[in-house]
Amino acid sequence: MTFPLLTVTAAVPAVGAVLTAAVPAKQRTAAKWLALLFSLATLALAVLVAVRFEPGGARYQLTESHAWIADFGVRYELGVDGIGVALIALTALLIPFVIGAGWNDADPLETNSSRWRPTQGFFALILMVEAMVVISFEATDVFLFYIFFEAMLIPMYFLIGGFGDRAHAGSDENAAAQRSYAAVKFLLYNLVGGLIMLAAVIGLYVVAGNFSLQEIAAARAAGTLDMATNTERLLFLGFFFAFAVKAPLWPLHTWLPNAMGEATAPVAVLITAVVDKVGTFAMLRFCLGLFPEASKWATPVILVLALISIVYGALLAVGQRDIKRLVAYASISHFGFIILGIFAMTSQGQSGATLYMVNHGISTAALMLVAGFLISRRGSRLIADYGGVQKVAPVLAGTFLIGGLATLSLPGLAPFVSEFLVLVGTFARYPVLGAIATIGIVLAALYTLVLYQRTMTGPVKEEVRTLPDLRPRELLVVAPLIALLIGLGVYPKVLTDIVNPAVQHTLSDVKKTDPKPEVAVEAKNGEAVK
Amino acid sequence: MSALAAAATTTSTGEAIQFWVLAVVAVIGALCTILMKKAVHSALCLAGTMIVLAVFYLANGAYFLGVVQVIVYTGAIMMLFLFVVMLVGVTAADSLKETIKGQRWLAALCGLGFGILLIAGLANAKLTHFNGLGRVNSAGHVEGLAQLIFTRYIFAFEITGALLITAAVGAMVLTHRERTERAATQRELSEKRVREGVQVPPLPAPGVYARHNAVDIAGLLPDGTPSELTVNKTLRARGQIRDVSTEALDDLKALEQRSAERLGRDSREEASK
Amino acid sequence: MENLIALLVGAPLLGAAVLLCGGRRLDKAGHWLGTLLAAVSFGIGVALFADMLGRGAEDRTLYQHLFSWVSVGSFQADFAFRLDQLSMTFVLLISGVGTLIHVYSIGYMEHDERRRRFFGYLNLFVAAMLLLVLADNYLLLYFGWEGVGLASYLLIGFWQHKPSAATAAKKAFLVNRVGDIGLSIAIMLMFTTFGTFAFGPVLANADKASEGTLTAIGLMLLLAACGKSAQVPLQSWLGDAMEGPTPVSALIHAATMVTAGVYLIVRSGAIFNAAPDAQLVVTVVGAVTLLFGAIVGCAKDDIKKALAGSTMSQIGYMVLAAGLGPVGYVFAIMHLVTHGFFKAGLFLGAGSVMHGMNDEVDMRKYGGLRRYMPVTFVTFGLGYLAIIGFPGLSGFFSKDKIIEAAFAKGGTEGWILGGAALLGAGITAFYMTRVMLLTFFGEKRWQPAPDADQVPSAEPAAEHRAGRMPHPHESPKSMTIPMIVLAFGSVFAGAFFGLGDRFLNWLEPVTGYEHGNPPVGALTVTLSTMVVLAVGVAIAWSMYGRKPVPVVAPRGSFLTRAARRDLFQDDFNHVVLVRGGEHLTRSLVYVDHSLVDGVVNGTAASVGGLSGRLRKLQNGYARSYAVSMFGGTVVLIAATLLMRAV
Amino acid sequence: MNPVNYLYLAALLFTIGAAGVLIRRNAIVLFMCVELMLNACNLAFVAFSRMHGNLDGQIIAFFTMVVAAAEVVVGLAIIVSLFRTRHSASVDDASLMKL
Repeated sequence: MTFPLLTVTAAVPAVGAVLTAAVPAKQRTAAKWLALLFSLATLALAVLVAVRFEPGGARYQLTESHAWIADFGVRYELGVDGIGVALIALTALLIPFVIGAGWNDADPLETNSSRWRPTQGFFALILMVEAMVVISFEATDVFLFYIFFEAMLIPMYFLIGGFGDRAHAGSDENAAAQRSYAAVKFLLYNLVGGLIMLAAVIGLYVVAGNFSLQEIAAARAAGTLDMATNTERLLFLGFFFAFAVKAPLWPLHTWLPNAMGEATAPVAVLITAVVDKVGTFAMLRFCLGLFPEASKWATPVILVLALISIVYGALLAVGQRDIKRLVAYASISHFGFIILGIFAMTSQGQSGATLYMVNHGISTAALMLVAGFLISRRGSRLIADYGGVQKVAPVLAGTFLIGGLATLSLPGLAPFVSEFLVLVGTFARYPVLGAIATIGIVLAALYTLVLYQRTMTGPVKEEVRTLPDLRPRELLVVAPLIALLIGLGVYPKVLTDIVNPAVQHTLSDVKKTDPKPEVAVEAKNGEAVK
Repeated sequence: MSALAAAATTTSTGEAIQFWVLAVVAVIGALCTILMKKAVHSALCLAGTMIVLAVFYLANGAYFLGVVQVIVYTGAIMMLFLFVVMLVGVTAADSLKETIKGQRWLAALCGLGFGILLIAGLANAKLTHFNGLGRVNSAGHVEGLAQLIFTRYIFAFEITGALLITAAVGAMVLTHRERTERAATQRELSEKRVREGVQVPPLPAPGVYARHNAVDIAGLLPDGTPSELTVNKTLRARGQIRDVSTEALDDLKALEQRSAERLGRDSREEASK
Repeated sequence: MENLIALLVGAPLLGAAVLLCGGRRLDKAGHWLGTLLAAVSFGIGVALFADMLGRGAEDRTLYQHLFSWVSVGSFQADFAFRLDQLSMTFVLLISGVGTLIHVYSIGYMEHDERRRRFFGYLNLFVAAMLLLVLADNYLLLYFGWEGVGLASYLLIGFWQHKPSAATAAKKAFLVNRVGDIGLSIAIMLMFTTFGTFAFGPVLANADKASEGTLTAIGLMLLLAACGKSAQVPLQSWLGDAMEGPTPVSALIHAATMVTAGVYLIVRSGAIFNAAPDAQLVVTVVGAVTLLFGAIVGCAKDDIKKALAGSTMSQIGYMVLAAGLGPVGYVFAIMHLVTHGFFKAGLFLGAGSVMHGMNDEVDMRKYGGLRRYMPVTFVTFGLGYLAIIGFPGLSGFFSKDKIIEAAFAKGGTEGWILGGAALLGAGITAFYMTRVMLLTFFGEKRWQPAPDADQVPSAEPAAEHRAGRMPHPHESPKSMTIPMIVLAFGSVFAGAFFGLGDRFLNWLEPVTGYEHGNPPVGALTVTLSTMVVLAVGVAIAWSMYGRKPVPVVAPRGSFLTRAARRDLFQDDFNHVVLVRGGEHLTRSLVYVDHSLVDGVVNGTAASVGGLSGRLRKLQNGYARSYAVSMFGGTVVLIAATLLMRAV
Repeated sequence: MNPVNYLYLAALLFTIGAAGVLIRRNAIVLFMCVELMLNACNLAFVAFSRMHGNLDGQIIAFFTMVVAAAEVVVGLAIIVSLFRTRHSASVDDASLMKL
């Protein structure tokens, strides 16, 4: 039997979570280091997965399959394609930074409180989320995926509701109320989505007789499994609804600004950079893979919704007064791009969307974590409370600017490549939609630069005058993210090489090919001319 | 016994008379159980009903159960009830005033509906054919029971045994209070009293007002109000304190009235002064 | 040899990385390092140029392929450079003028505590600009395009503590982003049309695509060019961009970056050649902008803003020329290069004047400076003569050709465009003479420096000089030497390029050339230009040279007031875009909160209300629960019986 | 007389017991009512035994008695300890389940 690499990759953070939770109350620092150690171990395993994965090989690799609930055809089936590898790498990569950034966020305010162990809980929950996200990216059994897709909500709920941002404008009580409102809203939205999906999962079992993604997709392709058109559409909608809530797509987005605003910055990163990616990932893997015809049927509506998300999210970001909510709305706009790319059904669009998931994760993490450092210094999330930070904390301002520039997709930084691919992929099939989506790039510049201008430039505000610059720990968290943004912006090939074959498989699922250019050109580039 | 064995749809006249008489007694007993104000009376009424039921068991051929009903149920369990009633207060009369809004109406409605439905169900069930116990009791009634208990129901029997033991232990655990520290000596107690300074001398005696010298009557303070301290803690907890303070105050007022009359003064004048 | 191309970009990029990440310990030597690396880039450029001259006209184009950048399906973007005569011209201009301005900045920024960072940004700009002109495909060009945008953003907002600077930087970036929409859509159109967006295949096959598609691509490229080159209707950012330090205005907002739009149009000549409608729009935009910029330049009292208006106008000339097709491409680039010299020189001169005048920018508070700043006066004066097209100097050769080519367009269009260009030449002469007279001639109108916090665009050193009268003095050597070098360029570049068609022969293999025949004869055009020029100078002299100039600007005519306000362009933007946008976002925030969220919250509230009522059943009394259980039993039994009965 | 009358009697007693549970507040009386219900069931079982002609009904009734005994023991112990801590035998006082 081969080494179950995927299982181990998911299990290591889970074990880490248990061990971290078990650390005695007084040994907070030990818990932090333990959590960091386990997240780094997961990263090492994720790298191993990426190395062992052969881009040109079979669609799903490193597969594991064991009977689980035999009566219902549920199997413990794992396997990764290029998209999964990229997202597992992203997850494993970001968690150490999340832990590093949240190093002191969950320390109890009274140092002598011995019974209550928030620090241990915080890091254990983060690792728990990581384990569940990783296994969601690995599962090729619909039921297995569903379980972890839903179970993720529990640790997330506690992370949002239990460990709020200490920088809150109002009183402590008000903050607690806001926080629990945000946590409940997050839970309810996602639970409703999940319940509808559960119905669809059961429906799928009734129709197909098992839960195996590969078997069903193969049967669909071979024509041995016929679904009535309406059945397929209903099932598709059931799945899509859950993913659209998670992603989130307009108009199911309102939970995200609350959740990201009230959670601590590292948890906000966890939500938008990691957990939400499960939604868009699942659209690619499950919606398109299981219901190709219905996906094509729903494409126009979804594309329009994605377009609305892009413009609407960006416009709302412009109107925000709270830094974290601004980033949340910006994320909604970006998720619009991702969904647009997925449903454009071109190789550029889908590769771009996959890259976008990874790049958005990194860029939002950079921006949000720096914003978090800033907020924790001043104790306020309101943009109006800042001004002239650049003068007192140039390094912080510089990293914030780079995070912002990544958010507005400046060429040379990673998100540009993905955003442009999405736009090109959309434009190739739907020129009008692609052209409208470019409005998003202007609006992105608007909200990012307005944010930067109001917080970082101008005369130094009195309360800002004493803010310290980034500390070594914080710089250590941000610097690698920025290096990654630049690295992936200049050399995205490391990702595209892995992702492209998987996207080709997905496109063949829905039986779509790229549109052909109007004019056939022989010479491909300058070298040929020479 | 042969009469029982032969009985298919009807019973003997004797049994019929016995049924109608005792059934009335049983129902009255049951009603009294739920309607009596004092728990002791309820318990006694219930015991009565149970004895009636024992007779019915016997009439139905369940001799063993009938005897067990009398000895175990009526004898042991009802005695347990009485003990507990005495422990928590014989006279603790239960106020029959309902406190939950609509509870009594709902209870009556549900009870009525339930009864009607049950009886209607029975009436619909067409239970007319009675086989009687003649055949199964042929090898002896108790032996027959024993054979079933120790064969088919052996596991249930064993488990009920375990249940009984658990119940016995459980009751002990629930009611037993372990003494975890050494009992304080009298010296320590008196020292503690002095240290705390709440009540240094012995507690005042009850019923200091001469007319009511009884342990359940609170002694009156000079202003005529009763002092809680004078009554035993347990009685206080049970609410079995008789309050004579209002009487005493009335008496006081009457006394003053009379003395005022005697002295020919207006009591109001006195008061205004 | 082609392996050196990457070093052209690499050297300043390395400088930027080292200076920006290096931290305080580089404060002492940072400016030297930045200047050195810019000079290295220039040196490599010269070496490549020499090598290129050594080869025949056909195989002068060099390629360097570094690695595949983005590769998804048929979407292939390589990190590849192309060095031909056109990019060579730009490389020399950028690295040459860039190096000079680095040198100038050593002196100009001496007192700024963040000088190291300034040089880092300058290096970043040079690297990005070189990437822009060296790219072998449109996507890589886009990379450089946005890179210079970023550098421009950082440099305009260099004095970030001034809200006006921060706002100007943001505005510049945003307006450019609007232009970027054009560039991205153009690239997408190329991809869907040709399946590629590398220069070679696209330009070679341009005529195979339908004219409609090509017109669309052309218009989108024009939109991009409008953004970057400050052409109408996206010109509004350039005036505000003068908030940046003066060397930045000279390098980025006069000599190099703003001309990127012209480069883009000339580079995409094959596309425009096949799309006459797009070309016509280009010429119209150019003509409108050249008049617009000139008019605005006439009314501004801020010396840098007057020069900014002039820049806009001169780029208008270039765009006009580029829109004329092969007739004008070469002249567009030629004017671009000569403009690079004299406009950079003029800006550096303006910087030198400000340096000596307590950073005062209002020309009405200058006057009579020629005796106090002789070097500045001479170099500025030569630049002035060059820009108005004084015969024999640079501007004369390049601008004259453009006017000629405009007339040569033929028909009514030719007359209109040519007339506009001619009129523009006259206005140019007027406003530049005005600048000259206000600054260097007349009586002294110096004012004590206002308090630092009231200075509208004060540079940091102003804090030390508040309240004192200015003591004009010549600037240090590090500043005057670049000015002298640029003055040389202003004087001789035109003649060098123009005589014997040197420049034409050099660029023709890349851009193509057709000789245009103006309807009136070249000499007539030249002579009429001279006349118009003389008229412009005369009017300016009569207004500002003969009589004293008021320190406070008179109210002026409606046209003057309109020109001072950039012909109400900003007001329009403010009312329509900014206000409208604010209302839109505010109402959307409201909609999101009350409508989108409201539907969900309403559902939640009604469920909550219902459960609040149901909750009263849970009163905590065991007997109450017992009743419900009993009631439930009754219902169950009833149901069972009913079912059996049925 | 038809022996089915025993069943009617059992139903009646059961209903009376159930109503008692619902309206009485004294925990001891409440327990007595539960006993009444159990006894009513026993009566029904015995009657069924006679009806079917086998002893299983009686055995079930026997088990019921045993379980009832155990229940009473534990229940009364709970009442006693409750009374000790709360000084009341009313079930309404133990309403901590309310929010």
